Amino acid sequence: MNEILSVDDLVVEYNRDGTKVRAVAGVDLRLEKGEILGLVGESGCGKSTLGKAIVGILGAAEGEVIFDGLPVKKLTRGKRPEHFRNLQMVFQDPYGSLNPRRKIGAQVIDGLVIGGMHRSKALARAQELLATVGLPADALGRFPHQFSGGQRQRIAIARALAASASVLIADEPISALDTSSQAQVSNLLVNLVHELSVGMVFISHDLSIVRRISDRVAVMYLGKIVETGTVEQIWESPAHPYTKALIAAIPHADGRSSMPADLPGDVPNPMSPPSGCRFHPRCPLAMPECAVVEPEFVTLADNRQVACHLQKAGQEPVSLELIPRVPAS
Amino acid sequence: MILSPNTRKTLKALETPTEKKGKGSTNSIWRQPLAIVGLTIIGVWVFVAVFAPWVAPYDPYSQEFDKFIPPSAEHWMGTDELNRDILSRVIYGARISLPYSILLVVLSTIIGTIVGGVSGFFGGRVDATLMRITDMFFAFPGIILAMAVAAALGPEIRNAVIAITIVAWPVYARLVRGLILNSKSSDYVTASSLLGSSSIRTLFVDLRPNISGPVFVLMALEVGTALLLLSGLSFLGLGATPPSAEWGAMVSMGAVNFDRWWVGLFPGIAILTAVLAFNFIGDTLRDALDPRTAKALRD
Amino acid sequence: PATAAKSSLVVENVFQLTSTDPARSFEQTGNMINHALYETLITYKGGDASQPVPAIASKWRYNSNATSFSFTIDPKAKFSDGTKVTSADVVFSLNRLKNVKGNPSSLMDGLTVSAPNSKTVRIATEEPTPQVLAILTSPAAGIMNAKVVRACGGTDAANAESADKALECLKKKSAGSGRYVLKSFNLTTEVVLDKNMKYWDGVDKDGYDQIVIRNVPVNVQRLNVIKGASSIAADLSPDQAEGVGSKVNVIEGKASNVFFFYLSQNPAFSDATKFTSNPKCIEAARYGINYDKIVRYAGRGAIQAPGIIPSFFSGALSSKDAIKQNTARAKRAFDACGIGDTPVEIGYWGDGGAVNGLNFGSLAALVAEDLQAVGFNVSLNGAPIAVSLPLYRDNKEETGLWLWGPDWPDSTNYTESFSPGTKVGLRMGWQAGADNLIESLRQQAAVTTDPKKRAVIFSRWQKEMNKRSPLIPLVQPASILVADKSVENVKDHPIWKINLPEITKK
Amino acid sequence: MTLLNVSDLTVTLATSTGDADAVRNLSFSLDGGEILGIAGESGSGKTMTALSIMGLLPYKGKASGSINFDGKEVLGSSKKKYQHMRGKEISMIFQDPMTSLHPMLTVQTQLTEHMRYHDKMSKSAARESALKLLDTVKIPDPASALRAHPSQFSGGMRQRIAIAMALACEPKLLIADEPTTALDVTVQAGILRLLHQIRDERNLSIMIITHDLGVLSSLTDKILIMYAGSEVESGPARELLSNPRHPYSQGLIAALPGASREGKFLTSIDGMPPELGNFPSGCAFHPRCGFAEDRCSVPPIDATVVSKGHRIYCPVNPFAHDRVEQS
Amino acid sequence: MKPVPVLTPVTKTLFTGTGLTPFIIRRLLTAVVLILGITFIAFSVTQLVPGDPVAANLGQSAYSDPDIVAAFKAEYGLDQPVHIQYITYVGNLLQGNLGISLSSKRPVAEDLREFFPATLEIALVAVFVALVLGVILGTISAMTRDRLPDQIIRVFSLTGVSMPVFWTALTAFYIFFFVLGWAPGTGRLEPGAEPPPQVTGMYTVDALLDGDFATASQAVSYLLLPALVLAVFALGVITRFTRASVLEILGNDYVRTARSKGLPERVVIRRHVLRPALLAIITIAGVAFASLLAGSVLIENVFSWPGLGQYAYKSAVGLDLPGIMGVSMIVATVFIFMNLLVDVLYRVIDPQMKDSK
Ligand SMILES: Nc1ncnc2c1ncn2[C@@H]1O[C@H](COP(=O)(O)OP(=O)(O)OP(=O)(O)O)[C@@H](O)[C@H]1O
Ligand SMILES: Nc1ncnc2c1ncn2[C@@H]1O[C@H](COP(=O)(O)OP(=O)(O)OP(=O)(O)O)[C@@H](O)[C@H]1O
Ligand SMILES: [Mg+2]
Ligand SMILES: [Mg+2]
Repeated sequence: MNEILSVDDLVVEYNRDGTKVRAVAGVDLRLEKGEILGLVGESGCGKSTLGKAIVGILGAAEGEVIFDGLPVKKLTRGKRPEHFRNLQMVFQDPYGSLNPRRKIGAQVIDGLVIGGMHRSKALARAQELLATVGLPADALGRFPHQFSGGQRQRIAIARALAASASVLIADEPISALDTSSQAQVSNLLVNLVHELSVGMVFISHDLSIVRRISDRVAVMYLGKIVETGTVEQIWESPAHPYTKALIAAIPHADGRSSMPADLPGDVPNPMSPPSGCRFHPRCPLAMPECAVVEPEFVTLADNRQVACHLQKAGQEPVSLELIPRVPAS
Repeated sequence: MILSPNTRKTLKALETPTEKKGKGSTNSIWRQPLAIVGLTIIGVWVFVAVFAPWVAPYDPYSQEFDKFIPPSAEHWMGTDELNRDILSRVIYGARISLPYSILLVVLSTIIGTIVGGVSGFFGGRVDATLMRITDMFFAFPGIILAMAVAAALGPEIRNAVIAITIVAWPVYARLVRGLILNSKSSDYVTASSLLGSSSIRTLFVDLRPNISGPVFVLMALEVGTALLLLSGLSFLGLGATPPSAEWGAMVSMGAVNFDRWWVGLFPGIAILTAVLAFNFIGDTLRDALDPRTAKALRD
Repeated sequence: PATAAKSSLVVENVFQLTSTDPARSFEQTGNMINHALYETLITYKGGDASQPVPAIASKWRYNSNATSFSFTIDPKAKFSDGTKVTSADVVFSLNRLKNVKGNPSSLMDGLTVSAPNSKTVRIATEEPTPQVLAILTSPAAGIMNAKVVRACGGTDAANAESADKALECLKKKSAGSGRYVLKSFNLTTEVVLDKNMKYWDGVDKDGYDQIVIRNVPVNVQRLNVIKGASSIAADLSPDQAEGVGSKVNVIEGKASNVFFFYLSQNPAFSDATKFTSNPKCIEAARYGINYDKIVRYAGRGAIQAPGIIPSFFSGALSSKDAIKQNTARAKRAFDACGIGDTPVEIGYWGDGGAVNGLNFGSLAALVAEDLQAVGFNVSLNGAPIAVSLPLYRDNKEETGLWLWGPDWPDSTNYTESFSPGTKVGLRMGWQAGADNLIESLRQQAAVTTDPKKRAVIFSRWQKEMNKRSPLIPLVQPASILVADKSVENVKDHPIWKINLPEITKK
Repeated sequence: MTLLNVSDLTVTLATSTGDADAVRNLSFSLDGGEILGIAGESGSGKTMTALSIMGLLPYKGKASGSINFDGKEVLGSSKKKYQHMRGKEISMIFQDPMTSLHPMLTVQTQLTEHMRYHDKMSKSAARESALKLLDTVKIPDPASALRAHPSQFSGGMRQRIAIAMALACEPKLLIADEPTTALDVTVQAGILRLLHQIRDERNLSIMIITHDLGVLSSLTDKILIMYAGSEVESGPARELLSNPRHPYSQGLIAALPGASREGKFLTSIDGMPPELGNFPSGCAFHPRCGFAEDRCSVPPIDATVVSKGHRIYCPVNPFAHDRVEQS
Repeated sequence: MKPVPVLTPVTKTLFTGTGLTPFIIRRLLTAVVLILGITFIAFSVTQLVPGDPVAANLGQSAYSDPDIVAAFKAEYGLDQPVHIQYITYVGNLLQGNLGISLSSKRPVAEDLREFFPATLEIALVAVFVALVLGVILGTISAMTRDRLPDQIIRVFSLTGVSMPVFWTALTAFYIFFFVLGWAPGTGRLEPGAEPPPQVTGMYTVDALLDGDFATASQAVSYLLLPALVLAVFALGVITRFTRASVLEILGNDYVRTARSKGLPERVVIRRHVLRPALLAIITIAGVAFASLLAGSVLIENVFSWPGLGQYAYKSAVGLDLPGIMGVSMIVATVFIFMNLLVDVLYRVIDPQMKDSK
């Protein structure tokens, strides 16, 4: 079996002035080696929280994350167990993810030196890594501020690779970058996944990029996964109204000047999630029962999973185009 | 939040005056006129302190002249009530005021950094407890505690230093704690612990270089404050003991002799210039820091 | 608020004040004020401190061996509320002084007061006590209106120390027979006195309607009196009195304070004191000090103290008896002493305070320089009074620099305080039996009543002291008053500093 | 009718290494009721162009050339004139709705203060029109929204409030600097619709700045593409997007993830945009351009008109034939 | 044994809730803990002392009388073991009893009631003057960043904070009183003038309450010079802080928004910049105020100003433990409550505070 990471019924809570906020409210995910899983959803729906919980930056309130056969523990003050050094994360902000006061070299070899490698050997390896991510060798001796955002992101990736990552959680790794850098960095990531057979969770709010590079997609809404499936399934025939809305909102630069469709309303506050289906207040297809009963996360006939009352376990997905609109109560 | 990198840069540029776009290099700071003036003055004082025996025209303790000679060719700053040459005393005063102010700042920095470091590093209850204690000392009126301690232990500049240290360290503790908390949650520290470095390593490898800059600036700013406090205590008779040529004590001698204006004026100017110089430097350095840490320094 | 119509005398000094209760107050400012509020049985005139003159007592007598004194109260004498002064008031006041156990209570040591009749007061002592007259001039021995004080919760009973509650009340009003009555009292800012319009000996038209005594630092006193913002500045040093201009008078007197240096005789105390108790070390110090320099520092009007007794008291030495600096002799003695470079500390009152314009720190610096020149390895160890005074009192200083002001204006105050085994003697570690000659001179002085004989004994005592005691008198500074030209009859007095009740306006 | 005519605009900024031109010889125009999109990568000078029209250049920034608005030259106007023009005739909304509204002032204050200043409205009249505005931008419950502080709204709502503020004095031109970059796609769609609708209702001209060509596609009539402070290509939206002629525009469009569906790799332009102060001479894109020839580095680079209203600044013009083939 | 619930639900929300009242309650509780801690520090420090308060406060002869010494010690509890002394002190403190001063022999509370208002009066005036001038100068400085006015103001304000206040006091007094004759002299009122009936203890206020304008104006003329000397320091601090705050706020997007709406610059500054800046400035003013209370130690003697500073000095030098504790506590309390007040203000004025961490 190729499965390297599995997330089971994971719940992550924040403490906000003494009350608990469930930012991730029961999530199941699987990731295989060499696979890119795209995780999409609107801002505030818990993508980063999930990503951080997977690598252990945040602790799980319930459920667990199994990486390569062992449950991931929350980071403590002590050294992280060797085993989990292969589980790494790339952050969104290229300006915050490198220490402004340390040379690139020192930061890249961290993973090697901590792993016990000798410094000089580590430096040599770091040069290779930098070459892998397409940076000149003399970058080792420079400071982060001498690099552009895209270059920094490459450095951050090199740093993760130094720890011989087998799973990368990439939290919006390209959203802070320029159009041309975006393409460069995303190509680099795709390349690494293929060549090193790394598993990657690619978190993004941009469905179109996710569609391009992922193998499978998980759509998240307010702390829950509402749909997962292959890119084609999700893109061609979304089974959840939220997925459909996300796709419809993407503008196309094809000069056809068709307006993207908006999804009115905002992601609700996770402190008081709506009853029943969390999406129902914004769902154009909501039915009365949606406000009461929480839909189960079921596997459809085409092997995709979805949590919507319109879809029934084991059956072919119902095309949302065909559903008549029922006003929500 | 998604900001395009350049807008980010632009915002930063707008946020902060142009003077420090020198890409983090401290070189540009020394092009600031205030800093140059400050450095020059400090340089002069340090020189004077180090070479006092050669610079000073007379022995600062020698009581061989006349009483209260006004400034003249032989005695540029006149003489005091014990017939001593004031210029020589002002010069030798630099040997007391400067080193002790710096000592005070260094001591406070050490204590404050340890407390703030432990507090920020361990967080939770340790943090809460240490910060409460820090608050107590912070709220404590420094000069009053210093007076009590100095009165109790006997006025001696060493005791004054101890006394003021007791109330001066909380500033550093707060700053260091804030900086640690700030960077502790930063992505690069998280990344580092994901790579397997323990927090202790993180503290020394990742956090230390980010803390030392602002702490250094604070130290520069606090040397002036320390000098003022120390000379204030000496002015009250609770700092340096006679016959040492401490500036504050000399001002208090001058205070008794208002019409012999030179007795108090020159030591007063000595204090003013030294403090001013440190403030010039500290202020420029602070402006040169990036705005977030500069804010941490101000609060 | 406006006090325009009233004539007002503004006296500025640095407050040494705890209250205006005579039985409890023994500090200079308190003495000055109480002298105006409370009359004593007898007193001195002007700046004199040797010839008692009548006050409440119009006549007095005493026996030849000075053990029994009797005073006749002036029949005219009345308190400010109009009641007559009786011998009962006197007995009450003096017993209260004794029993309240305030700072001045030791004045009454060995004295028994009685009132054979309403006009006569008798004071008996067990041993001859010629200084009784001097003691009775002390403002602490001010006569209080017993009725008023009792109404305030005061008592003269043996348990007065805890039973007497008159302190607060006496901060609000006075209960004396003086030329002034208390108007308002503030411990830190000012005390205001009003003219006693019913003064029994006739109200002086030229006296001021009001006296304001303010607490003002010395340097500001100087500016104020020059500017005419005050009438009298009490604490200026001779240096500060220089160049005050023509709008003011400078009244110069001799301070009753004598500054001295001593070396502790208690060899048990520490390494250094082992040597300081060596006579050779004392000699080295005595002849090593440059007295002229110190006198110069003390400024115009100051003199070297040839002995510990100030110049205006009986038996005071003259300047030719004074020790002269002799560096060679000092160095020889130093070598003989063997102290080498054992560090010695000089203790003193060191928080910047000054008396008669002399700063202890500066004085100590002067002495230290001379001692260093001789070879001593001295360091200065001044401290605020709270720290330094107990060290001095408990004989824990190796050497010390202090001053002595008389408790009562009589030379016996010195023989009784500085001889071996006495108060200051012990502070210097000078135990009883340490010097038989000096101790016997002390005893003779105590019982001798003849003024001439007394003077001889006092001067002899001092000369012996200068030879063998650990005490080195340094300087008797000048005491300066700077007063506005419009103020007349101002005199500097060794006990109460300013003769407030006698001052008049032009 | 031309509302805004910018010609030869150059913006000079003070940087640590001396003055540098962030915008260079830029010319474009905008008709009444037209929507112009300006696109380009970071640092290409889009924002500086907008700010120079508003007279709000950063500290020590200078603009030269000519900006003609509604028949009047505005560049070099007095402070007063700019003040009267800003908010009243030209208004602007900014990228980040989280920071561009004042956190401590109520929505009402922020929405009405310039109405009261420019139009000398009474408090109640201003309030009335504020209510209407909030309704226009589809804020639910405008009355209570007026009393609220910005922090009580989500990003999308805040951007709508910002648009309402911009519309308050019925300006002729609205400059929107990356109005949706900080927002979710779902919210972005709503804002784009709103802008479109406002234009139609009010015959307002809009200048929208973005680096997302997708945004422009649905909304704009005309597009201007900038690189390193200069125009590289401009033309009617539909034509430019379907038929980009400058190698840079080509690259930008090809780099969009939605552009081709083949494979996981995106087409990318090699290299990085140049830093301000280090712009290559001639066509600034030439070091990254696959078609570059020697003459590309020699200024001046002249405009080539490829069709009506569509011009490029490329001496090589490598796609000249594509157009013929495609049409 | 059944666990006793420590907090009932209602009080629980009072302590842990997010509203203003629970916040204030929590902060007040912390303040109490802080103040107790401060007494402990003061107490410990004064216990380290080799000096002897008895000696400092008894006369020569009384000191040599063991009975008197014992009685004195008993009266002030100095014969008790140290920890008992402290517990007694705290016990009394909780009843509002600060003990009896060794030097003035009065209840410390009474002493403070007399001395504190005098210092409060000059400190308040000083902070007010510094605040008004500092905000104006700081704003000008920020607006003219790096140009001449800015440079001048910066040097000026740095000089202000660099001046040894005791020296400034001496010099100012000499010049304004002695040379120029503008200042009336030392003290709070003319010699012998009767102070107004005590209400607040601040003469100006009390005189006004009493309707006595002559005394009020006299009081003002006397307090002006010491207050201005104190203000010099605070002015420097506030000016520099204002400059930095205004600069920082000027860089905010919302200021650009305000300008883009065509508001006149003064409205932008007043409404959009100064308002948020003021919050930060008030914080600093609060802290500066507390430090002025302590700083007055250095100048009160020069002006014969019968305030907390002189009292503090006397207590310290006299090792008057209750006095030192009293002064420390009152200054610390002011400091803590200034901070509390500022935090509450923040919450009230700035609804965003909670959202932006
Ligand atoms: N440290 C925190 N404390 C409390 N709540 C938090 C914290 N971090 C995030 N949240 C809340 O948890 C929820 C999920 O946040 P998260 O950052 O995981 O969302 P996201 O999907 O990554 O959003 P974005 O696209 O903006 O990055 C949000 O409601 C957020 O407000
Ligand atoms: N205040 C300033 N001082 C100096 N240089 C500045 C300043 N503001 C912006 N710049 C520089 O000017 C150039 C143009 O900036 P501008 O903000 O116009 O770019 P942009 O196209 O809007 O980019 P983005 O897409 O990131 O918003 C950039 O290189 C930027 O770094
Ligand atoms: Mg996120
Ligand atoms: Mg921009």
